[in-house]
Amino acid sequence: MKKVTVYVTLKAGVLDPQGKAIQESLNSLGYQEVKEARVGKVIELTVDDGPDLEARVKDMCDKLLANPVMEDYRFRVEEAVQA
Amino acid sequence: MKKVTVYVTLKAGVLDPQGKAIQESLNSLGYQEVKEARVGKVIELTVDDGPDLEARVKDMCDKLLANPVMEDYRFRVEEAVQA
Amino acid sequence: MLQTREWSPEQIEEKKIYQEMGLSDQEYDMIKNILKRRPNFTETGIFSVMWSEHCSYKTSKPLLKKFPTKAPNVLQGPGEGAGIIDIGDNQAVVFKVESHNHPSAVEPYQGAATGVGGIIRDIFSMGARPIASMNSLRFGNLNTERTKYLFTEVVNGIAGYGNCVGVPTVGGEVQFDDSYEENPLVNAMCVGLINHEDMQKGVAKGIGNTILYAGPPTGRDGIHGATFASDDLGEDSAKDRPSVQVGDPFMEKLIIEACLEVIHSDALVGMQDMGAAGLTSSASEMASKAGTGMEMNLDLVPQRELDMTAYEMMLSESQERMLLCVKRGREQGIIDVFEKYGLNAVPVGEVIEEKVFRIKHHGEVVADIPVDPLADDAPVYHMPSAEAKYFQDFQKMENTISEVDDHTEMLKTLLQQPTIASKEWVYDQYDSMVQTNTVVTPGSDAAVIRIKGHDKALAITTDCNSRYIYLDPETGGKIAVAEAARNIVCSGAKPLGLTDGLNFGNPSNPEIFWQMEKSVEGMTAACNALETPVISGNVSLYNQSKGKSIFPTPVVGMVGLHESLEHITPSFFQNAGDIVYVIGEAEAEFGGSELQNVTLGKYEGKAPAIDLNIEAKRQNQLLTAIQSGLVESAHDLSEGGLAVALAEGAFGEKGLGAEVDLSGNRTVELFSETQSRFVVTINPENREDFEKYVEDAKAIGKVTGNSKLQVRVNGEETVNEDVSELEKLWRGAIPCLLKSKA
Amino acid sequence: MKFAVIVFPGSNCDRDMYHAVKEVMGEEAELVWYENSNLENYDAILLPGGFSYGDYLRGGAVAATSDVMKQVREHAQKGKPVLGVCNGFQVLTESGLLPGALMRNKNLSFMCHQEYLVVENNETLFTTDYEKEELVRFPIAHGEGNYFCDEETLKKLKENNQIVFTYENNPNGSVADIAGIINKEGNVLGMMPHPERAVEAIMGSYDGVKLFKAMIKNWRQTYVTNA
Ligand SMILES: Nc1ncnc2c1ncn2[C@@H]1O[C@H](COP(=O)(O)OP(=O)(O)O)[C@@H](O)[C@H]1O
Ligand SMILES: [Mg+2]
Repeated sequence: MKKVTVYVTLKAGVLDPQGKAIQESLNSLGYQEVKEARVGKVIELTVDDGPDLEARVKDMCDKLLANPVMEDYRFRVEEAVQA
Repeated sequence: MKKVTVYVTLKAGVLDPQGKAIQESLNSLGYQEVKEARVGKVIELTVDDGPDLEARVKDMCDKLLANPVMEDYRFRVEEAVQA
Repeated sequence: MLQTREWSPEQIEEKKIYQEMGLSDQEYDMIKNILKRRPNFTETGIFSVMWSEHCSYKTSKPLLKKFPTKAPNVLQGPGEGAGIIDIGDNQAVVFKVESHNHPSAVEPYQGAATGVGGIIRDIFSMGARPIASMNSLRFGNLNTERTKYLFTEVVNGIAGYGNCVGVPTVGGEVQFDDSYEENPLVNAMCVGLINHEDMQKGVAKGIGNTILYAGPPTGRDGIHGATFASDDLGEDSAKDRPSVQVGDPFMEKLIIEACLEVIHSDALVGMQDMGAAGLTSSASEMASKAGTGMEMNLDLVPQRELDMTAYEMMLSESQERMLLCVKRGREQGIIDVFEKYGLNAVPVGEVIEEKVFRIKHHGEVVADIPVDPLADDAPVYHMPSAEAKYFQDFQKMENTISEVDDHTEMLKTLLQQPTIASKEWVYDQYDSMVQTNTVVTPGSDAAVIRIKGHDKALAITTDCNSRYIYLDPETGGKIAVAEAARNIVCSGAKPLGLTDGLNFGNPSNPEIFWQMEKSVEGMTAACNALETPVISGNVSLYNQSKGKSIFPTPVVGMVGLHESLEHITPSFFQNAGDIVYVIGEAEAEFGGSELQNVTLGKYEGKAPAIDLNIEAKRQNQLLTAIQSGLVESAHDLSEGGLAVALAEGAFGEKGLGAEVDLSGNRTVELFSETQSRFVVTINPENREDFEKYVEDAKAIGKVTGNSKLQVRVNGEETVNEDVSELEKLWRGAIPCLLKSKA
Repeated sequence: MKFAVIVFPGSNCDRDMYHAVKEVMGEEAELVWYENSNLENYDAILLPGGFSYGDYLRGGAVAATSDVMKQVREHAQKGKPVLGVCNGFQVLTESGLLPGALMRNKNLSFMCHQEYLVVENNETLFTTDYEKEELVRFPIAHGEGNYFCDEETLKKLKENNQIVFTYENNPNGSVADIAGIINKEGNVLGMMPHPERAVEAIMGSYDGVKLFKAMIKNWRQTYVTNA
């Protein structure tokens, strides 16, 4: 069993209205030090190990988990901790 | 300048319909090895450095970025890379 | 990616860089003539977007001239952000349709969302409060993962944007056909309500007045969007992707409120949204309409990204931005209103006497272009037109009747065709009720929006059966307008006028141009016969991929007026015991019908015929009957014919059914798509009066309380099924197709 | 009775709420912009639906941190009525005035249609005009209406009779079919369905009238008749 953590973030230059709203809200709560906020997704997969795991995860990202038009992704594979 | 990455995930035990939908889609695309998927948020903050940075980020999470009823969070602070 | 490296004027000419931007050799020469020199990179970009089909209508203009656009109640015809029609009590209705096809093919969620945002801006920039949205969608058949993805994401995008801005999405249409597989159509319509004195124009009048930029900063979003929308969707469209615009409905909501507050200030001279071609088109059009010039300093334009060039800023299609012309010295009052909503409004230029569009950046003049040639004198092309070969073949075909063994089974099959099936899966995702005016929510012939404080309401619909238009563009064009009017009339309203979204293939193909020409002629004839002027519209060409053109799809968005709330008429049966009438006789007309598609798997032959005089007569008579309080329910016959119309009449919360006797050919009686027909239910008490008003009405049976649909033809039982069973199939079809694996 | 309808940036049912209390119920009402407001002179506070701050991050999360919510809290502490509908309910849970949280609908889609609700508690100042277990029809229109709380909180909600409305056919996955809950003190009600959209027959339902009527009647009894 592996745990795969996929990080999906907006490409540079793509408008992130959500991030902007969060930044402004943090500023108005008194956290003036926050200059920018950008929001992405983390997707944690629990996956049966197998050959080509990395290549298959890459495929999953390209096909489903990230939107290539607007998003970049990266991922990390580790041993799944038994619950 | 620091880059703070905040990870907000659903508490264990809280149902994650979005994660479930992703798992099912991956399975039906042929990725049978995926046994579970859970979706969370990554919030990347660009922050002016200052004393108590960590404490202040923790405050931000408690006050706004995560909802303690259903979410957990953790964060990481690093040097911001100059663009 | 388009080169954003700045070529010199000489290089632009030598290397024909202008071609990459979509300008022809001849157009480039015209530009040199206008400027009396070579255009620089920024200027070439400005011309290329302004002269794109999307902004200039260079190939469709000669056709658009044919539409009737005037009537005593038309306060604003084509030419502004949206058209306006008087509805009495010092009020008027404002509406327009806009396409967002190509952006939606590339990024369906954002493409559809920004389409909704754009058309809403067109409405409130006229000074009107947006009160309802509609959407007209076309996709391939729901049997590929890609099509399901496009469909799902487009609907999500419309919902995501429309729900957040608080404009109810009250209806629309979705049809599925192979020809749209790679090139879905996403047309959005918005309707606004205005008091006469609040009408705004997009003009930059008054020499020395200030030009204010309002809204979020400019980024590199959608650069060359307008040119892109005017080009074939090729294999390599994917690489245009980083230019995708992202919508921020929250921002739009704030802009709406700020703009609707600002219109009450006498400091405001004119206002226009930055739509296609952003700053370039809004600024040059505002100057052109006012007969003035404009000077703008790009250093003052709020910017989201670093080191943006003049070219990028002028062509950016960042969303939710407005351009205002404000009296000099009165800026602060306007700026304060925007600030209340947390929005930026900054002076970026002024109105000048010299009729030029002059742009400065970093202290240099980076563009200096005469206004009128840019905005109004775009080249106009009279494209060659040729009657399509397929049409000639179809016209030679005889009308035939498909073999149907089991008419109940066929009815079930038809009810599950995605084009006929319930669209609840779509509209349940739209907030159709916000603003608490939606008296008739999605699912009926037309949506009905009451007007608070008055005994009146508006009916709204979008329609276009592109199969008929493909078979016979002229007849199909007539039908599209007539069908929209039928829907308005069934709801109890008088049609006021329409907006059109002309979606076609590549106009340089003479057969495609012929389709455009003929459908516009057909629509024009129907507009004249039904007295519905065209007050606004949009053109989207080059809708094709891999060389295959879409079915010609001139979407009609029509608005009607209920002169009293009492006239609002449901499309569902109301009471057991009411008499069921059908208006008009069925002929053996199956060209382009749903039955033809089911039995043959293609569309061919002649489109159903339409006689506009009969159409007008029936509509007028039915409306009079409704206004006289004689009608319990009314529904027009469309795809699937009488059988489908009867079934749909029985769907509803009342648990009713119908028992009907017909005579003639069973298949024709049940499934023919002969035009100008209606199913109407009448309280038996009103029988005589109704028959006096509506000449062509024939009683065929009655509404029953037993929730069964029973049809006898020539005395023989032909359909007998529980309404709940039919309804289950009809409701379940689209969710089921979406779930099933391709 | 004087109502304040709080308008946050992005509220979009504010005018509907105003229309319901002012034009349909005939009471005094004002739209109150969230900034620089003073709520002291209002008898009841209405938090309308919509997408405050775009519902970015989580529905109601940003609005919950605004200054005006401090005043809403004070108002509530005085025992005066507060009603949060849809986004207003989200603001109430996010600000801790009501327990639990509203998550994305189970099917992940926004949904808008009429739903039947069961009146579980007709003893609150908002519901005395309903029968217990009366079936009422209100529109819903939300993407994040899936009420969530932990077991312990649910137990307390039940013990204190804080569950006011439940769905007859749970559309969104809410715990225990919850459509609306009240605070322990009984003066802060949050609900996802829209009573303000159900106050005129022409709009398809007027079951919401009783809710506003009860608020008005109960307020008069406490503050006018007994004063
Ligand atoms: N097919 C059409 N029929 C009638 N009017 C049209 C049509 N297409 C465009 N127009 C009118 O031309 C004007 C310019 O349209 P358009 O460029 O789409 O507006 P915008 O600049 O707001 O995007 C509008 O008034 C529009 O109503
Ligand atoms: Mg416009």
